[in-house]
Amino acid sequence: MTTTEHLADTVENAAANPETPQPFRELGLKDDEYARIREILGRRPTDAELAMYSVMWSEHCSYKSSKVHLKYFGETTTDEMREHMLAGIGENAGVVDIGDGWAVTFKVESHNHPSYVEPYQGAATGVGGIVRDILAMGARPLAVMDPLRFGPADAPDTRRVLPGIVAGVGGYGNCLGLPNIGGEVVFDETYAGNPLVNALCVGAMRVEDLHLAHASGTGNKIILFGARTGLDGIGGVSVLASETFSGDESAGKRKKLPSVQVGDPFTEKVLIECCLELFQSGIVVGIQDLGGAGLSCATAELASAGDGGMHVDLDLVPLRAEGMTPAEVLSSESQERMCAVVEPSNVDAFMAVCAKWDVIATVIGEVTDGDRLVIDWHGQTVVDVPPRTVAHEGPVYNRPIERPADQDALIANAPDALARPSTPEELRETILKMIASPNLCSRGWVTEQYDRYVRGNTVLAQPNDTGVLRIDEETGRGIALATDCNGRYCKLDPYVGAKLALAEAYRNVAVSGAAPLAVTNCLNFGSPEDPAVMWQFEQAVRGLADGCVELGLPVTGGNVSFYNQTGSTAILPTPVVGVLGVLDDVRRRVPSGIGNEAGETLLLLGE
Amino acid sequence: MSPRIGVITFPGTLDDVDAARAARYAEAEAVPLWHADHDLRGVDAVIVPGGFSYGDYLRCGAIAKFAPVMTEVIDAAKKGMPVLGICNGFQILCEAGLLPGALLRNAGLHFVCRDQWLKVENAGTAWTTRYEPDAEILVPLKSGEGRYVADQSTVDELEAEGRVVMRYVGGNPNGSRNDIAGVTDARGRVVGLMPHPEHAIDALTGPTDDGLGMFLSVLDAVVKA
Amino acid sequence: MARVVVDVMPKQEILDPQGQAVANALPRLGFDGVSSVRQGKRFELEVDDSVDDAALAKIAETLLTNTVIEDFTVRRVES
Amino acid sequence: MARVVVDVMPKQEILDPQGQAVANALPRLGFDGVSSVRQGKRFELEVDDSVDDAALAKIAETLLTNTVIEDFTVRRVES
Ligand SMILES: Nc1ncnc2c1ncn2[C@@H]1O[C@H](COP(=O)(O)OP(=O)(O)O)[C@@H](O)[C@H]1O
Repeated sequence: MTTTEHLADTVENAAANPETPQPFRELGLKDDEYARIREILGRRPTDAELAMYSVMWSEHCSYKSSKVHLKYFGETTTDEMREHMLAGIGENAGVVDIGDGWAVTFKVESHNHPSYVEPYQGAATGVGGIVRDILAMGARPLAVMDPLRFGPADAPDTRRVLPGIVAGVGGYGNCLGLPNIGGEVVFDETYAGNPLVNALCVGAMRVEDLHLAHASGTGNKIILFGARTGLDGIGGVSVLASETFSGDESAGKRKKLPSVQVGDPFTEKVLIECCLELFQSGIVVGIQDLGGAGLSCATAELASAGDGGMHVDLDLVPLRAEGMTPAEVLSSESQERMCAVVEPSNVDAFMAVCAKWDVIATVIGEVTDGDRLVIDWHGQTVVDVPPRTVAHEGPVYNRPIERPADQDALIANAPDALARPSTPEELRETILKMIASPNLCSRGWVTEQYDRYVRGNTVLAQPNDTGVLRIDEETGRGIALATDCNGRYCKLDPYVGAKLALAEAYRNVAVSGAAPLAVTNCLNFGSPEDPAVMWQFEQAVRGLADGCVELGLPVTGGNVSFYNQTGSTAILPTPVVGVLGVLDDVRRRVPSGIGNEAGETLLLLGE
Repeated sequence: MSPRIGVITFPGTLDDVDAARAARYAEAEAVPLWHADHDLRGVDAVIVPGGFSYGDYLRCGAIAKFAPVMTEVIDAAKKGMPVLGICNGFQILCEAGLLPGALLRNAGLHFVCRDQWLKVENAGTAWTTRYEPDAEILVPLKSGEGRYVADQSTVDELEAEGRVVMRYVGGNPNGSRNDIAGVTDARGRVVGLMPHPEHAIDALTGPTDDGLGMFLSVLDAVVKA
Repeated sequence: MARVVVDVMPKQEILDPQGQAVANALPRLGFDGVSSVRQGKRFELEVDDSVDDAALAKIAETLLTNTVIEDFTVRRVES
Repeated sequence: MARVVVDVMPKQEILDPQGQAVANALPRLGFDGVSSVRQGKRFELEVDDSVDDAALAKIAETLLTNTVIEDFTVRRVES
């Protein structure tokens, strides 16, 4: 290796060489976005700063196309709906008070694109990521669910993707000791080439243990702990590396890096126990998970949520690969890492807990009294930015919206035209065909690969429509969770379709004997640059929010996944809705299905 | 004083809370044991619970067998202390040489979680006296590497000496030799079982409460001793 | 008949939790001096002489290896 | 520093469902002439020169292999 590789682009260098061309378009930034970064900084960004802004201002991290619509959730939530809510949209995950001093936190997130590239690892790290979100709130993760969508069951690519995704969800979740209490498996041709892997995690804590991460208190230490940082998932940012690695062999190699991350559930399991012990002993100010955008995201978010600045020394970050550039260290999506803010007097105690669990922990910086996020590398400053501009003040777009021209034709093409079974034989045949169809047949092949028993609190799981967990062994207090979405309804009418998804999850929770309490969602759509998709999105958000008002439930959090399409064909609009309910005593749960006892009476409620 | 049942936690152990709960349901005192300690804390029996110790990346149980606490378990077992290895615990006991054979990847190559019928073949071990001989019980099975293998002479010996403790009935879920779900040592004190009796102690959270018998049995065994 | 060995290893830059677990265990077991461990797969195939190198490479690449995260080598060994 | 390779293969008499699954898939994918496939593990270790053959054999035998079901070979390769 040559020595030139370490000549990182410093702030000083950026100021001195304002016209150095930068590959901002390859990193996904638009011309005006790049111009805004230059304006914020009063100079061109360094490579490391460019890497930070480009990931943090991506659709995935900044919600730039969805923000203006998601506001509607907040606007429609009344104080009454907020009654049980302890934390809502904007936090890692929503938190609700379920009584008896228990707080429950839950969230669903997508990991669609990585799961298409590498099904097993994509799905596995999807589970790993959502679990760390829940953990960062101070809660013990208790269970997972996995709403999945695939192309046609007999399509060759589904045969590649489905077994890997199911094995990945199971492989990671089983090894973490989190029961899988439900999910969905839906097939539709629009998901061929773009499967959906949504992962939900639910956790619980005592109300007084709720932790919201922020870096406050000058002098407090920033500690990175968990796995080492490697070249995982930095696919895009390797464009920058090739610049610095001017023409030598490794440049070529670096460029080909797949942007896949490999999960290590064992490390995460140990990290969970370690974090819970840290929270328990009260020696952390806050803990932030590292997910997409890695350290860029964690440092910028911690700093902008706090009241000061932050200084980080990147040389201290334990690395797994040689010759990483500062931009790569900041953007690496290596899994199973967390970042904590710790008062200096507690650092030793913190390190002792990490040592007990064999978790690597390193002080990488501290909270400063300035208002800048400053990051050094080899003694020189490579990042010097106002953290809010990275984490919260990204671009916001009012994308064009247009109801698709063919929507009326689609609606007009009603099922009335279809032939109906008219004889008992035809009816029998239709029923047999239906129950054997991929969308209705047994999910046993999938659910058998998931541990639903671990920890001994699973009261209902498959084949029930709702998962029910015991939270308190003394009182029997527990929760119910269901996720639902019919993308075909949403395609016909995204507003009503989203309401129906909510209504279905709500019903499923209610019939298990639980009182519905809160809603989360994962909004999977096509490209936001397509006005028809934006229309679907806007309608779905309004439908879901209005439905929540009618039912009196708050949306406590969610996730948006855009660009789910193959070529110009978008997936069915798929706003997956999760409803959380509470049972005073899980012994009074109602399993789904009939025929448990002889002589049962069947009643049909509603119209 | 109620008997004390130790439950070991390795990094990556998952079913320790369940094993401890099962011990409590049987009215024993559950005593947590830490992998890194050379100390059994005066317990009367030990459960090596399920999970993925050290991630099970190399081979299930391969690394856990070297933990300091296992040295103590091996010593105590040789002196006759009842030891139950469940799932990963069974794998660890085999790796540690306390039980013969090994557990390999399921013949179907997938992790399997299902409610499994078992036949109690030996109701005379420290962990099975509360069952009628030939009783059939329903408990969860959840494992990816649960296929019991041993060479022919070992299998013959186990069969001849009645050391097959439980057998799968209603279909072999993983390709185990002779449908073997669990085996015991020559004295009937150390038992390894692939399915999870600790997940079947209460019909609220498991398929049945058929598993409780194992924890009640060991109380009889240690009280008698 | 020929015997063919296909070695499949995780790519260098990719996390190898399996190898790491072994590497971490060694010092605890009293073995020092091992600085890194990587764990991969080894396949042994018995093939007819009709199977040429191109076919073997194809088998290794499409079936035995996940080329997103693994590299492979194929070699014939005498049996 | 030396590079050491440890190959661990399932014993001949032990059923190897993974190898078998590969062998069964081959004809379906249009590859004929492969009569058997066995799948084992390959470990690559970087060791100090101080680590002698006896220590390597010990590592292979006690940790990397379960000799009830597997056989192993150890060899040093130039790196
Ligand atoms: N991906 C999955 N992960 C976990 N459980 C699942 C998954 N898909 C389906 N299930 C479970 O399988 C059962 C049957 O699913 P499904 O046929 O979709 O039910 P329904 O059509 O009644 O909603 C339910 O308990 C559901 O939660």
